[in-house]
Amino acid sequence: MSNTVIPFGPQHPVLPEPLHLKLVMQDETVLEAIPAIGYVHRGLEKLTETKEFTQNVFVVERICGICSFMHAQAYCQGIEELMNIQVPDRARYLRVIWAELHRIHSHLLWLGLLADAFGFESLFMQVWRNREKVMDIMEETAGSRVIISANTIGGTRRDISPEMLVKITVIVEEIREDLKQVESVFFNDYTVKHRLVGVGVLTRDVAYELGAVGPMARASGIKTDHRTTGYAAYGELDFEPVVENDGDCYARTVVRLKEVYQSISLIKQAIAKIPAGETSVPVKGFPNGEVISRVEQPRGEVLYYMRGNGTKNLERLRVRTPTFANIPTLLKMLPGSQLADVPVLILTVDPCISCTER
Amino acid sequence: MGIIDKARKKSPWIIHYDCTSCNGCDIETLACLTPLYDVERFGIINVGNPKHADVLVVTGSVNKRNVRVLKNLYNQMPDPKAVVAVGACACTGGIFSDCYNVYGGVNKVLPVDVYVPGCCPRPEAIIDGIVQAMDKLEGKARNMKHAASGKQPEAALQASTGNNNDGANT
Amino acid sequence: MGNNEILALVAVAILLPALSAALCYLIRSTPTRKFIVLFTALVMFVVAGILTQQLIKSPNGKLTPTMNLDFVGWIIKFLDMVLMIYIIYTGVRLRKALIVTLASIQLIALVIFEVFGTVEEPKTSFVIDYLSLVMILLVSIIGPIISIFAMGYMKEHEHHLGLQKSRQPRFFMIIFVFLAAMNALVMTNNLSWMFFFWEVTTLCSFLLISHDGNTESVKNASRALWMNLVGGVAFVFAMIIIYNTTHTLAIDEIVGKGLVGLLPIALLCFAGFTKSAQFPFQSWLLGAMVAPTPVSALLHSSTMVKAGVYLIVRLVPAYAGTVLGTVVAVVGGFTFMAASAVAISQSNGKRVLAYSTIANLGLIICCAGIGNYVSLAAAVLLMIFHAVSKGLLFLCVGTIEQGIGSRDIEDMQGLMKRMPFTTVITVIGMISMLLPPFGVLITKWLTIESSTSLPLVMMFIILGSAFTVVFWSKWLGIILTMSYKPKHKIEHLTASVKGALSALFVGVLAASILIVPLFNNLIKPYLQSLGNVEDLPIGGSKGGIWITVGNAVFGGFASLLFFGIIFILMITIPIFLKRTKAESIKPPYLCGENINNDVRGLEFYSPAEKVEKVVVRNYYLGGIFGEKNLTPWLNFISGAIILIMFGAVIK
Amino acid sequence: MTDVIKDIILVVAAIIVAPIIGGILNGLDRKISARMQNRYGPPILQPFYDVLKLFGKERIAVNQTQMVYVLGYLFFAVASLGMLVLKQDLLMIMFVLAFSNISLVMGAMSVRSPYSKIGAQREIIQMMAYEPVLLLMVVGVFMSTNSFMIKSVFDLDKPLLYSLPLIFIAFIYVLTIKLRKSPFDFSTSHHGHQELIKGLTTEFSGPQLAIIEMTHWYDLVLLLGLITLFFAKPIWVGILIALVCYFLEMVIDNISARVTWKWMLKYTWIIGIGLALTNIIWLYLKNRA
Amino acid sequence: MLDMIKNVFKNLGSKPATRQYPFEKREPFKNTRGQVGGVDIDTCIFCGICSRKCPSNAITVNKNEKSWEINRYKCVVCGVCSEVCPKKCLHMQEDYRTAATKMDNFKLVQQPKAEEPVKEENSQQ
Amino acid sequence: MIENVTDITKDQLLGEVQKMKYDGYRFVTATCIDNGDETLDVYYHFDKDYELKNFKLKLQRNEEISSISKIYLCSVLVENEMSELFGVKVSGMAIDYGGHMLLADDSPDNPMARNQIVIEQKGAK
Ligand code: NFV
Ligand code: SF4
Ligand code: SF4
Ligand code: SF4
Repeated sequence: MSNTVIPFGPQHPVLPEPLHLKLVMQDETVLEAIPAIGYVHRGLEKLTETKEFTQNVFVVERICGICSFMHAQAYCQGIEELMNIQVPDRARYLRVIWAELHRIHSHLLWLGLLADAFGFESLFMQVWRNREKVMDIMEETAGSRVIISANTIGGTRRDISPEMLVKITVIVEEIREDLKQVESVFFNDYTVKHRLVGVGVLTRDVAYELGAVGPMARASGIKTDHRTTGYAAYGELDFEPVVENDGDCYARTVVRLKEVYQSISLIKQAIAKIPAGETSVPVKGFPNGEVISRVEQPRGEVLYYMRGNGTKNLERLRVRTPTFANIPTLLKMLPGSQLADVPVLILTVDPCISCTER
Repeated sequence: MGIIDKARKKSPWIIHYDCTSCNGCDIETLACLTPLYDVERFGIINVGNPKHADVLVVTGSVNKRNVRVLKNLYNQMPDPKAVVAVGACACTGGIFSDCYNVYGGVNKVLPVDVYVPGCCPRPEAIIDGIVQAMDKLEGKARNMKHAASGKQPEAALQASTGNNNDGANT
Repeated sequence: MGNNEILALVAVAILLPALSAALCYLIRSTPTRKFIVLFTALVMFVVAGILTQQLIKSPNGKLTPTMNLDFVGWIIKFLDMVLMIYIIYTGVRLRKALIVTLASIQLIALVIFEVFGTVEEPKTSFVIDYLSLVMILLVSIIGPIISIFAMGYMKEHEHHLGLQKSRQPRFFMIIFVFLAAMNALVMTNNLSWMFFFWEVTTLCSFLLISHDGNTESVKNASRALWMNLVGGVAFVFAMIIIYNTTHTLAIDEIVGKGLVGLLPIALLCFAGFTKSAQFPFQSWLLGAMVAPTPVSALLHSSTMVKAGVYLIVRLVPAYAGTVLGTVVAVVGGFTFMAASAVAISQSNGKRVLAYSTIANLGLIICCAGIGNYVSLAAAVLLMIFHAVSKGLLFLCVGTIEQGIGSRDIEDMQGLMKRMPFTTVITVIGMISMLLPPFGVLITKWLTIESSTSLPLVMMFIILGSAFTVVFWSKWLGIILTMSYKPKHKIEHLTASVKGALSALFVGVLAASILIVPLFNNLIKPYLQSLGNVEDLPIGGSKGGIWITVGNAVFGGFASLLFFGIIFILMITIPIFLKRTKAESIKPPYLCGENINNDVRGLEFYSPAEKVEKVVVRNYYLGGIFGEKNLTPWLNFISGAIILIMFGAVIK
Repeated sequence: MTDVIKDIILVVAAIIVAPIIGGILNGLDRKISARMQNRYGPPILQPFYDVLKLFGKERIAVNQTQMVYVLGYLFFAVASLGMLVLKQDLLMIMFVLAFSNISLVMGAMSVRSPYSKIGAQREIIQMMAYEPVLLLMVVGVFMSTNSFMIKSVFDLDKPLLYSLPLIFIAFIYVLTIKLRKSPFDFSTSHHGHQELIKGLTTEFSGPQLAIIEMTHWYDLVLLLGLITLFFAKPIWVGILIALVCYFLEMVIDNISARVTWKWMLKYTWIIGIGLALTNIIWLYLKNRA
Repeated sequence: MLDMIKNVFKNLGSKPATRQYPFEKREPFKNTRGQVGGVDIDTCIFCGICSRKCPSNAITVNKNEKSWEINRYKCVVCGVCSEVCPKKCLHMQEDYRTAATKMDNFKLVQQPKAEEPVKEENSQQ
Repeated sequence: MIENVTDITKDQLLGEVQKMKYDGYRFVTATCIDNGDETLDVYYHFDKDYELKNFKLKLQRNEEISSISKIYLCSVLVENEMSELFGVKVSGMAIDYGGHMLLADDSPDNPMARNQIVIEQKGAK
């Protein structure tokens, strides 16, 4: 008996990004799925070797538009460590605020896409309508909607005015209210649960062994969240990683949804605590030496390895993005699933191919 | 034909292909579909299938692997069709134009009709881009009618088999 | 024509095939055999034609040639014993205790009943009424056509098997013996004769299934044998009971009088179930698919299995409206649904056809069980349409198998380009099982409309129809799959194959186009003969079949014109459009990963830039309709229904 | 003869008016759906723009036979609509409607395109799910009117709904499948995106797609016409209720995720057939008594 | 099952959230990086810092020609150029740049001592 | 600076990695650096409770290392990437994309390796 063999992607309406799968199926049960990437590979790591290390902030931001702020953050924090720069406190808090805004925007975006993947158009619309509020905050505070370019080595490029901070508190509160309305749909709706519960189960051990990070890992009961190490201002804020134990798509949805609330609370805490002062310090000299910098992205920890050689160019910049670590879980989850669940499974990884391939 | 021309302007169906976009342009294009911008007001639907689409919205620059995908998609779209390059990457390669795996902007591979600058462009700019593309379609439809009247079926077939679209780097 | 001429006709109809059988076996030269086959075919056509003409002319709708030849009765008794002993011998040779036991029971019962008992044979040995005529027409038209097909097919088949010595003489002998037996079976009015011919067909079936002689075919053949023998045993006991209560073996009397209890009728119906491979006896028919295709076409779909159906329909007056009728309808309906359901999970073309055959036989039996005029009309019409279409389809699958070397449905992709002639015929054959304006659909419509009195049965039929649509359209879709590519033919068919296919193809079309005359000349008289009514609730006119209930006429299957126009439009408009301006051909959508210059879209770039073939298989829904997990349940339920039948009959 | 002429006029009128009504309803659907999603939505005439545009597009195809099936899809749907306005045999209408669908399935299967083929398979499964319910509905109509003719429905003095409440529910359920609304849009994605791209219509484009769209309109009118049957007297009540049902479908569309076809098969059989059969048995016992 | 229904009806009852974009344009936020507005060519000293610091090499400064040129379709609107300009003659504009059917380079040339800068549009490629 | 760096040799690799697995470490990633003098550094990063442990492997160009994907399946991606971008030979990868995971047919070979002149001067018009 031969099996059905079809290409899935790169151009595919449910995949926002080009990912290609060769699906081998029997009826609609996937027997084998081999992912292929490379449609977004640009060679960005090489590009960073030719740019000045200050310019690289803008390059690494464009690794990915969804998590751009935190890329820049990870990069800047690494360089700052390397060059022993003490970032002003206000900048650390600002970084938290923007980072968490990014997390909200990323998670809401994902929730919408997930809804789209299981065919719930109106839910997608609701979530994205909600998300626009975050986008507006970003544009108002940083001057751009998606790639906000707010980071710079030694601090942040812009400050947020106190009035704006108040306004942010109000808006995130609104977002929380709005989200509460769709929350019950994600959590309780029969059809949604039908599509999510028990689909793509990753047990704790498997997830750990495959090196899953971020919400993927947390949904499988692994309590890992790099923010707990206290970089930026996280050490002064109060939060607990959101952990679920079922390891299925439902758990991953729950984790991400709850993380939005967590982010909202973090933003409010940060706004409450933010000290006055400078937002950046001037940078002198060139980086020299090796450093590893890790930051919790919306999709999990990102690892930056940097090696400078005392010139304005870096010798090597290496980015291990969370999706890069999460993609192997697809190899385990897809076989045995149904074709209809393939988009849902792919999306619950929250793949960011442009991050993965750089 | 007049009524069809009018209809054509009111119903641009798009297919969105993400080349090497960093997702920034990508999500902005998607955001156009959502309540705040709601491009369905203009009849714009993201059909996700080249065979149904009128406008190919490309985000991101062309890299060496997806160049064939892009060409295939364009080839499979029925005339009249337009290409909109969204974002600095799609226009010229943007910040990545020097990368080793990047050919450059979409215009290296396909005849681009509308360029939307920015990184990322505002959704408003993307809407403008698609609307402009619709205006261009009108002229294209006229050309198509002229071209078709002389074309032999075999020739048409050949034109479709080879990926011989105009493009610089193939 | 007088009595004797008709008798002579009957004799020709029965003895000529028998004679040809002997000749085929004895004269081993191929040209002669060809001649014999063709000649017999011709004569059988003519005889069937004359019989039809005679019957239509006859005043009471019956031909009852009488004869006074006692010794024919004795010959048949003698042959009966020989047959039984041969079967016992076969059973011994195959070491199948079951066969031996079943045959021995029959033998002993027969000896006691026929030899030692005093059996008064009925005066009229033969009664040919419209029901018989329908069967005669099927046997004598489809039978010879398939024999002609077999000439070409068997040559290729043996070539394929690499036989040294041709076994065709034996093959054609059995085929002709079978045709003779079939003709006799449907014409005779004598229950014990019928039994004899019944068992002859069983034996023929056994011999033909095991024709290729490999272990699998022998195994399946012996399964077919014992299952049919079970029916035979029931038949014998029915016969004995009937004779003991009514002292006659004349079928028309037994049926008409209604004085026999329901038990023997139930036994006969049971025999019919086994012969028609109703659940739980379906497995023998599926096993029978190992036989060469002409055998499947002739015995196992269009004629022999119809013998069981024929018996059940014949008995309708004896049980119509009783509880037995209801149960028969349930059995048939259930089989229809069950077989159609299982067919969904099959990818072997012949097995699909087999299941579809079982299903359609079930539907006919169901109609008989429902037992009103409309349903009986449906039953007889279905017998006709099914025989022609299914005969054709089996031949097509056989031809395709020889052409592409596989009978797997999935291998038939793009057949249109490879075997255009066969494909067109196959497609029409399939459509005739599924779509208007072809007859099978009309009968389905009639059945649903007539089954409203039995909701359960109706649900079976409705579910069954849904399943039918599924497996046919899946198959049809595969065959119609085309990609743009110039034709490349590998089709070379022998004249006999081509001729037979065309003939049956014409038959399929004719049966559907001529549905109104068919109805008015064959079925209407049959229905009238059942109750001597003038006002049938069903009639044929204006190119369609109409049902009357109260004063409402409905149906309006004025189908031919209507659907004809649609079909013509469907086909001509695209051709016209193509003339004016051809469509440009684009490769199919493969998510953008098409291979350059591959207009057909057969391959795509897969991970690591490898080139991979696109394969899309149909769904077989093994998890839901899988043969393995479904069959035990279905067998269990149908077995239970049959037990209930006996329980209800015995009281 | 005047009867025949009247019939012909009626049918022609139906053929012309139906797509207009269908298109407008479709436009309303899109508009209202958009509003439900807090969007502004397209103009109501949008479906007409779409179809007209599609007619003006280049004709491309994967093989040379696709158009045949598309036309079959259209003509059979038109035919069944014609039979409906002529108040013909309901069972036949269902059959013809099924052929129209089969024709589309064949068209989708005739191309070697993975997505359209898988879409076709799913469509077949959908048909397997809803076809029994539709047929049972017809039987229910028969049991309450003693005729398969639609005419007799109009002769009833009580709306059909009184005798077929459960079947009505089952029909509404099935309607969701037939209209390819959200929990059940497996074989094509009407709007929103789906794992099968555009499923069975993936390979149809330009005029072919336009014809398919138009056939959807006919289908829609036909199905709403069938709902009307349940309230045949007075007819405007029926039409009103049909519109309400259509609105209900939009709501359902917007409040549910797409389920899997396995779920659909199971529950359509259990709920749909169960409801319909219960109703029929009830009628059966009532008729007996 | 019906969790969404409240939301749906609420939306149905309320005004759509849609911004009627081409008909009503929104005021851009203050300090938004819409596009590079251009350069006050008379103040520019053609030091080339903006060009060197631009991460995507969108600016070309030619000291001899006294020209300042930007490829707006390459610019990633980061705003660095305006930050580094020593004369603060380069500024960002708040309105975004919309689509165009042709990619034009925007070039400014300082006239020897004239007051009016000449604006030239010449097509790329 | 990077803490917890252990220098290992090629032969120790599998054993050490196996030990990490026993100790319950998570494989984070590997980093390859071309030193430009025909040697490569390969770091293997492992993590447990936010503590990184790194192995540093010094390689000559053209030296072959064995894949650790038998131990940590998730290393296939990064190993493929190393072999594509740097030309490190890795033997026994669980899934071998044969140099076409990220790169297409006409991309430069091993673009990250220093002996390649890869930055194509284009785009800057
Ligand atoms: N780094 C990074 Fe990512 C990834 N993967 C993050 O959350 O989005 Ni594009
Ligand atoms: S133009 Fe900017 S936002 Fe758009 S894809 Fe390129 S880098 Fe990303
Ligand atoms: S940095 Fe300012 S002054 Fe220098 S060239 Fe640029 S615009 Fe002119
Ligand atoms: S805004 Fe940034 S990218 Fe644009 S010209 Fe200025 S520095 Fe270059």
